[in-house]
Amino acid sequence: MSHATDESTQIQDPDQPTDSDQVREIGHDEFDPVGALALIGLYFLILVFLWFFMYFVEFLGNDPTVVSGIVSVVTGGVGLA
Amino acid sequence: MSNAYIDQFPAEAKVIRAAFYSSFFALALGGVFGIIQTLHRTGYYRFIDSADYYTVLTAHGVFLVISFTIFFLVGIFTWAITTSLDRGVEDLRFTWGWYGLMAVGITLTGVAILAGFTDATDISASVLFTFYAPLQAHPLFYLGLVLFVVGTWFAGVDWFRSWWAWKAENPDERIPLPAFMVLTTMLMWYIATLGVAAAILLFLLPWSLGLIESVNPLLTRTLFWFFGHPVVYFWLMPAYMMWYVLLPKISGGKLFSDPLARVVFVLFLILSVPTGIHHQYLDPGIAEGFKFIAMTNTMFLLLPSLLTAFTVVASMEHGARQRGGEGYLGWLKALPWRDPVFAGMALAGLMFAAAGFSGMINAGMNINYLVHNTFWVVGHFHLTVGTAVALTFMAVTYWFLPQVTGKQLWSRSVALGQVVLWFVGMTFMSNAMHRGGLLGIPRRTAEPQYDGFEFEAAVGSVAELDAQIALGGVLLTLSLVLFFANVVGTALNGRSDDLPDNSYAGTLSGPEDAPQILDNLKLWTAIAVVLVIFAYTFPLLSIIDRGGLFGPELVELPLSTLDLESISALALAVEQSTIATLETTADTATAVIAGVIP
Amino acid sequence: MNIHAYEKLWLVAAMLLIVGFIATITYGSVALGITMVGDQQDTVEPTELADDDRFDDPRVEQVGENEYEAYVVAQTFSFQPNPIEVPEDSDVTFYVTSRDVIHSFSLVGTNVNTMVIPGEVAEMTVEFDDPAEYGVVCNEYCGPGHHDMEGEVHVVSEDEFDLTELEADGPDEVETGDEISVDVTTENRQLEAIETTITLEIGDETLTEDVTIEGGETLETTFTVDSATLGEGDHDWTVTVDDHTDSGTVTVADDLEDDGGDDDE
Amino acid sequence: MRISKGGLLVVLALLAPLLVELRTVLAWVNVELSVLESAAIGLILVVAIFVWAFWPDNGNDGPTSDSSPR
Repeated sequence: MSHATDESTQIQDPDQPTDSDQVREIGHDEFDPVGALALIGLYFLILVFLWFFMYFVEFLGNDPTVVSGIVSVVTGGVGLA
Repeated sequence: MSNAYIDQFPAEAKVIRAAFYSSFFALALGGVFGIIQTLHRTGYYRFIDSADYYTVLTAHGVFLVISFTIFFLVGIFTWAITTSLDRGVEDLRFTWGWYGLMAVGITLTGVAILAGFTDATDISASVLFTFYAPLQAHPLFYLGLVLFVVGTWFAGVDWFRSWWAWKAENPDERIPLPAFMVLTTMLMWYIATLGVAAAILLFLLPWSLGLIESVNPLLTRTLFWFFGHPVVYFWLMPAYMMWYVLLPKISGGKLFSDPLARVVFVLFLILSVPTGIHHQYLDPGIAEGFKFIAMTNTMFLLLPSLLTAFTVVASMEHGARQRGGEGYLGWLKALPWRDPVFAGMALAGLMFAAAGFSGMINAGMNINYLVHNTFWVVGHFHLTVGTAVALTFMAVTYWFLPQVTGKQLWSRSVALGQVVLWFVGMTFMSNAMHRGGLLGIPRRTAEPQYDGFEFEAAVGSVAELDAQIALGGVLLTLSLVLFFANVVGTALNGRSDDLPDNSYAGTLSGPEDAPQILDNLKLWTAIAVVLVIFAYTFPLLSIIDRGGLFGPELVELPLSTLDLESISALALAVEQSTIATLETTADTATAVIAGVIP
Repeated sequence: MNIHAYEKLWLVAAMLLIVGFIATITYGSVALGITMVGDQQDTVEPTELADDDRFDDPRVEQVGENEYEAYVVAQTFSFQPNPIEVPEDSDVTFYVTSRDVIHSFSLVGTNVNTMVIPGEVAEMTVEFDDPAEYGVVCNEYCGPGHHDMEGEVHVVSEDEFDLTELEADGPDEVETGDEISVDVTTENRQLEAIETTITLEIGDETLTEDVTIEGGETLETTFTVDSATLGEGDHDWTVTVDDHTDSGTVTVADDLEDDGGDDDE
Repeated sequence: MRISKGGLLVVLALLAPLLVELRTVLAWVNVELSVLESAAIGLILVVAIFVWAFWPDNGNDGPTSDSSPR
């Protein structure tokens, strides 16, 4: 248990009215947030999948799209000439 | 005798209570207009004219995203400063002064908007939350907004004064985390509001008064978004603060990392403002290069939110494991789901994860063609400000109300039902909005049904989407009713001596792990200003160069007709709004008195 | 600073995500040529669009083989022209501006979407393939009639598409025996010459003329009919060129005196 | 009971987004569900969760790894 990392605010109180269900004290060095890593990894995969889906399926599949006008200007000029 | 906030800071508790009640009043109004427009737009129940829909929409937007959010913010920021610095405000009259200024300001704006429903006056301001010129509102609308924003500036001054005084007495201490969050957020706000202040004071207000002929619509629009994007972080930062300093405690644990929390707020300070042009990806008159720069900044602004996601989840996990949770995901069951404060914040955070995704799409430059100004965007911000922020605020209200009133919460079960109902209602509503947006259904329209064509749904039908939205709206309204029942029920309770102490979460990795430089607010402000100058100087100069400072001659569309000859009408309006303000103040005072007397 | 290993991992993943997003967008811009509405066009005076040679007459013009330009004006609460008609397999550049407040011009169910800001001209080049009909909405609130603001873009097949403008003008009344002259003005706004037939139907008479109109040219034709063969009374006439028609009515009378005609008997 | 009442309420709430999105996801693999069918599936799931929640805890694990009820 490393209490050195406890916060330094003045009103830190050891009373824990909402922590009455606490069954153990876990200090900084003993805590590996594997659960957070698992959840956030899941979120990461969802984000990557949905990004590709949105960009390549929903967006590019939503033809027509605004494209570069340069080509048209060139050929347009030729056509007029 | 308990050690609740009201016992520590009785005078400040009154201010916070007044701010909360103002916030809830705006929430009630905004909610009423919300259900009216939901039922109108989906065609389930229409009793207003479609032309009045936009007045309803303006009121819904302004009351919820300006008054509800910001009044709540000043409440919890005052709590955060006084609690974390452990000192009362420097001058209580000054504190009541900025609160009064905000109240008067929003009342003037509110009167200008609501007057649009009646023909008795020619005052109206159905210009929506964005008030793009050449749509023109009554001067009262702009004036009120200015006063309100100036009120928030003074609120910031108040908090900075507390910090300066505290620093003089504690020269070697790290800034406590909640105070650090307040100060960085306010610095961001000062920079951001320069845009809207310039737009209103230099252009829109003189124009609405007839002092200048015309404005440059692209310029005022760009100045609006200079403010319009960072304002979303102004709503969001108090929610983030709650996730960092309250949620870990409620979960039964400690904040995973104080240093990273500071990094997150510093990143918001420096990156929030130079991103506003991403709301203008489809604006003619702004070069693609400027849009690309805005996109890059916006994408990097995802970083603090992604970091927050990890830190907050890890803090909750710490709580769950201290409560006996086990396994990779099994710990989720050990969290205090019965506690409405926890459940509300956790569900709000979950919705924010989804909102993060639609926000990433919104941040993308060319993919914006797909979603710009569609119903998708409405779905997005009902998840962000409408859930991540609003639901967090409602959830923490269940913790704050006892603290600032000294009374027990009326019903924890009703509170739990309320937050869950909000989550379910918003699921239906925002999901259908996102889907509708992908079909090309526009936002901000009273009747999304056209003569010449129909929207084609990929799955199900547009009618089903409408049904989902209406169902969601009804559930949200029910949820609001439960919320107000709890607020009123609590106010009617007697004074209790058995209240939880006023405290916030401890940290696993504390400020001593954070490099000293993180507390150098001057440095971060300077960097923020430089980034803003980089991101905005050239676009603004280019816009002025193209269209002129005061723009071309315009056909203005006054949504109010200001007859300069009949100044008496204006005087009357001011008088009416003053009376309304006095009434509001009186109401608040009554509420305050009712709260004080046991 | 003390950052947990997992948090460092997430930091790297988050940065990858961000860089990946920017890379995707850049790929769309560079490799796929998706261009943003930008500042390519000079500003215009919204109140003087009537004197602007691009927006005085909102229209579609051909500028090259399969290249078209559409000049569109948005105003409360309509789009001009409406419908906008373009051929299949064409590149169309839209130039959109506003006469009054901020609008948008958005083709429903596509990625064609732009803000329309008074004083600014939005330029968008779009490739249309197959014939289709698209709805156009204004998706920015523009006033109390915003929800009524809609238009249409029709992408029509090559056979059906032309940019021919027809206008015919004839006398209201003639005296029996005089000739009836109908002046027909046919404009070919396409670049290629068109070969077509101009037809005038009046009473039982049908007159035709085969013409060739060069690209961008205007042809004036006059049909003359002897009123005596039609007889007294009202006669409807119709001029037809391809799918375009114009019509009128001429009255043939023996004596025009009662109308104050200048015939002196 | 294997889960607290509050936890049960939250689990049921989380069902809503899953159900709403289920239709869309299934549509990608060409399974078209009507609103009624979705509602029926939802009802079945709700009943299943209730049965699971109120089944006497006999030591066997539920759908997710279980911890001792509090």
